[in-house]
Amino acid sequence: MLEIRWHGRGGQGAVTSVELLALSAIEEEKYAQGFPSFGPERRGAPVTAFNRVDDKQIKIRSGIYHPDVVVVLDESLVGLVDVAEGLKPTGILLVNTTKTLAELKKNIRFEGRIATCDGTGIAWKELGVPITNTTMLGALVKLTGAVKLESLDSPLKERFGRIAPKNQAAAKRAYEEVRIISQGSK
Amino acid sequence: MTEKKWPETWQEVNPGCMVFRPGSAKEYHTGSWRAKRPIWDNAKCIKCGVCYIYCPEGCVTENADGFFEANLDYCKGCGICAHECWPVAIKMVNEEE
Amino acid sequence: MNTATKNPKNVIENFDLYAPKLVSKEEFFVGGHRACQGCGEALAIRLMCKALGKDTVITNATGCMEVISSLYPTTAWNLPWIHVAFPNAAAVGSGVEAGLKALRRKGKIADRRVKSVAIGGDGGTMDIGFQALSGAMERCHDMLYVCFDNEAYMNTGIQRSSGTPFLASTTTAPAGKKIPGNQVWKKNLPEIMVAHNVAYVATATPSYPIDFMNKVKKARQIKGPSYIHCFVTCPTGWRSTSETCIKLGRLALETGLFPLYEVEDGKYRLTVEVPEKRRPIQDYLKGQGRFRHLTPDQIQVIQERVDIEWETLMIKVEHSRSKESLRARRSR
Amino acid sequence: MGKRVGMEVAIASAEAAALCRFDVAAVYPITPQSHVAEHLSDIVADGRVDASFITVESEHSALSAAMGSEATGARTVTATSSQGLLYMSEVLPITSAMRLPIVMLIANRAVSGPINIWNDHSDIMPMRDTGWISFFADNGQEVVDMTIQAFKVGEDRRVMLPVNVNMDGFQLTHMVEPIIMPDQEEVDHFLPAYVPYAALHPDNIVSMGTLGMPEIYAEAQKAKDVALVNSIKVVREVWKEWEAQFGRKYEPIQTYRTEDAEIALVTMGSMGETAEIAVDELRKQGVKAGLLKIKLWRPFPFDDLKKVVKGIKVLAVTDRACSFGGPGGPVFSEIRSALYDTPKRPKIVNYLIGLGGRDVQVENFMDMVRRAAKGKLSEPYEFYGVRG
Repeated sequence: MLEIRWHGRGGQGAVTSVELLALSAIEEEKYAQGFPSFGPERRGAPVTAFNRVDDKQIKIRSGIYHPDVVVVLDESLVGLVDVAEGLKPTGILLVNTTKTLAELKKNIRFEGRIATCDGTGIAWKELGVPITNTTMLGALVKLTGAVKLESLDSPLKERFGRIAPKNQAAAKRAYEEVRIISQGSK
Repeated sequence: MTEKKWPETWQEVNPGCMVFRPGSAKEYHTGSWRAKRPIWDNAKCIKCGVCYIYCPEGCVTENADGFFEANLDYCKGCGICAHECWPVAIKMVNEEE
Repeated sequence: MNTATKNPKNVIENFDLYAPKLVSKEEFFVGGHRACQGCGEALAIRLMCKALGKDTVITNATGCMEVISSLYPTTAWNLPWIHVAFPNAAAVGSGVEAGLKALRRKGKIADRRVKSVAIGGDGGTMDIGFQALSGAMERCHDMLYVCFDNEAYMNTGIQRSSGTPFLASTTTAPAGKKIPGNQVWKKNLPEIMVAHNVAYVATATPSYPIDFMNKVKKARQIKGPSYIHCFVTCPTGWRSTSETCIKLGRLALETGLFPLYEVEDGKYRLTVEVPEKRRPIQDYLKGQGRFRHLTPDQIQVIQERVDIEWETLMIKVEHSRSKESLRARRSR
Repeated sequence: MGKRVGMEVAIASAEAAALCRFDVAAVYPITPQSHVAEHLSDIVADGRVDASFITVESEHSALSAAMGSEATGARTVTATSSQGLLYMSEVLPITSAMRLPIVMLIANRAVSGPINIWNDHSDIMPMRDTGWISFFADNGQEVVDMTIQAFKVGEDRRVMLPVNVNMDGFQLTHMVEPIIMPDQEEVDHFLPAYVPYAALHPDNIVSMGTLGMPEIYAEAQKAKDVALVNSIKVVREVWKEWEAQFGRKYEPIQTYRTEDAEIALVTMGSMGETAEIAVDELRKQGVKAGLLKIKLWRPFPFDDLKKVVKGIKVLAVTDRACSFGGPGGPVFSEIRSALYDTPKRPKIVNYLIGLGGRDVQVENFMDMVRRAAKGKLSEPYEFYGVRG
């Protein structure tokens, strides 16, 4: 079972990301959960959201404390919150940033694999707005193989209608551009 | 819908205590509440019906001759009809009279 | 003697002499109910039902009328009737309307209009049911709400409500040695309903039965929310004699305390003329035990308030009239 | 045979109500029920169901309006949570007493104070004696299935009672997960059109909500209780029919690995599946653990309970609400009372867990079982994991 934690700010669409990923997985006849952290945070506040994806039925309904993957939608959160908290040593930390490993390492205590993607840059170019949730979904899919890239299509269409192609393009571009910048010490 | 007037057992209580006999309050005669009863002097009556319209029990009815009378099964003896009758055709008298 | 007899001329103008005879003889609220002798509210309900006719569903708030009319296994109602609780007649009535509308639209019931009418006392309307009433009126259901205002919680034993008049003695605002009865002025609910932009708002009393029934009929026709505030005598609570039930309502009008008017699309109109020279409020107060403790000074305070309220209403009526004539002139 | 979709459970519950072709919805929004309210209104606004949506001004009015519409014979749905359910509390027992089969979707949430929007069962528990049938769902699939079943059970002439479907707030309502949504034709086949016992209409005059004098009131209460107690037969029947048509089995108490169990957890609601994992883990360690999941809370399935506890030596009952100053949590006191007469009753301990959204993990359930097996708790009931 793959467990994912998303970090974003209220209004950036972290909840939409988890929903889209869950729907894509379910479309592939997999089992999945997508759920927000049920806090009182409003627009702008740091928020988290979660996914579970598995080939078997998922029974567990408690929180996710040791994710396999952490996705950070907003680089300003790095250093502000402990984005790597509980992340499995074998896991991946995916950050929307153009920063170098050295720069990131100043604020992140994680010895495992780290990947980056210029989600904001891609979102500006493809969507015209700095909303990175669908973009980073593409990067996540590449790194984890949680679902096939094409499986995002129908949930994106359902969700975004007319502007779905732009979101698909953004996801695809992130899928192609995401880079693992550190293989970690293990 | 058939139903027993008075439910002897819990089984006979209608679901939800619904009542399917509209106007069945008529079974209860409020006439016994009365201390005085209205008497019409039809010689003075102008058949206007003010007694009919003002009766809280709806027990004043028009007879075949167009005069009015109270159904004493329901008349509580409030005296409104006598009080409101313009030509003073109605008088309240003690029940025992 | 009743006041009508004293001023036959004035009354005849407002009360067509033989009109009562023409009123439908069908009773939808029948005798055998357990209301007090001379109950103004029971009378008002009887008249209201006559005006509504058979295609009506009544929702009744908890209160005297529900208690006295529905002792299982009997009912005084010849109309479909539902009672749920004290504060929610307007909400239940709005559900009745929504249900009937949906079922009619879907062809599940006969294709004809059945009016949802919710009723409650002053407590069930102006106090505990106020929120539900506001909601139902604001949502623009096709329903009529009639408040039967006898100015206190009579069902539970004459406790003060927001409909209780200034200085009236009630069991929770008694005329004590230090505090002479209810200390605040009565809430003006019809005005609050006007502020809801309700299509039709009217005041009424069974003392003017034809006026009341005409208003009910008018409200019934309106395809939307309407509100009637019906002022009813409670001989028990007011400590007045049973036979003066009608007279007190008439005096309330003749003193200008409770004028009968209607507000259609925001326009005010008096429906029953008030004598040029209004009677002094004392005439209304004196027959009622709840005001027996009042001093002349206190009566004067009430008189001044009645005068102000009357003048305020007259300004609205005048304003509506001039608006009308302005509109008429413009359209010409 | 239905379609497997990914859907948020709150939305799925509204979709299930739509499959039942409700005539009227009267709903007031409250966290975490709000997605149910919103989606019901979406369905009506899009014309997917020909219905009226009443945007009531409070929960009290939500249930009141629902009663009004149900009384006209309109199939009516409402939904609420927490404070909203408590605000409805005046109307709840009247709904059942007047035998109006409204279906209510409840997103279970803690009751103030302190104010808390997260999940537990402190909203429904104080309402347990109001005469409603109460279903508890473990997952989104059960929420959907139970919503449809609720109309059929409630509207059955042998029942005529309102039904509430309890889904844990957030844990279920805000969860996107796979659900098999039945087709419209399947639901139409399963659920007949609503033919009310009586309806407010001038063509057939009825008085509803009459006054019950002391000579009537007790008989009326007895009649209501018997109706609720007997409804379990209809619940079983409807669940059998459901299984036959949809292949998903429902029982008042669902057991998990209890055949040879010596110690069993008892859960109600969404924590049941997490507890299953704990049972599996304990089994791997040689502990003969099992699990009872209560799906039907009212009428309480006494016979089922007696049957399934046979051979079990210890019951670790979890409660999601506190009965302050009482003998323990409501589920616990119910179970203990139910088994009082049985000759070989298990030892029963009580943990109050997951209060106000406190997370309960697999390891916690394992710990509860281990400690219950060892012997007495320090208190008659334990606020599990509470600091201090």
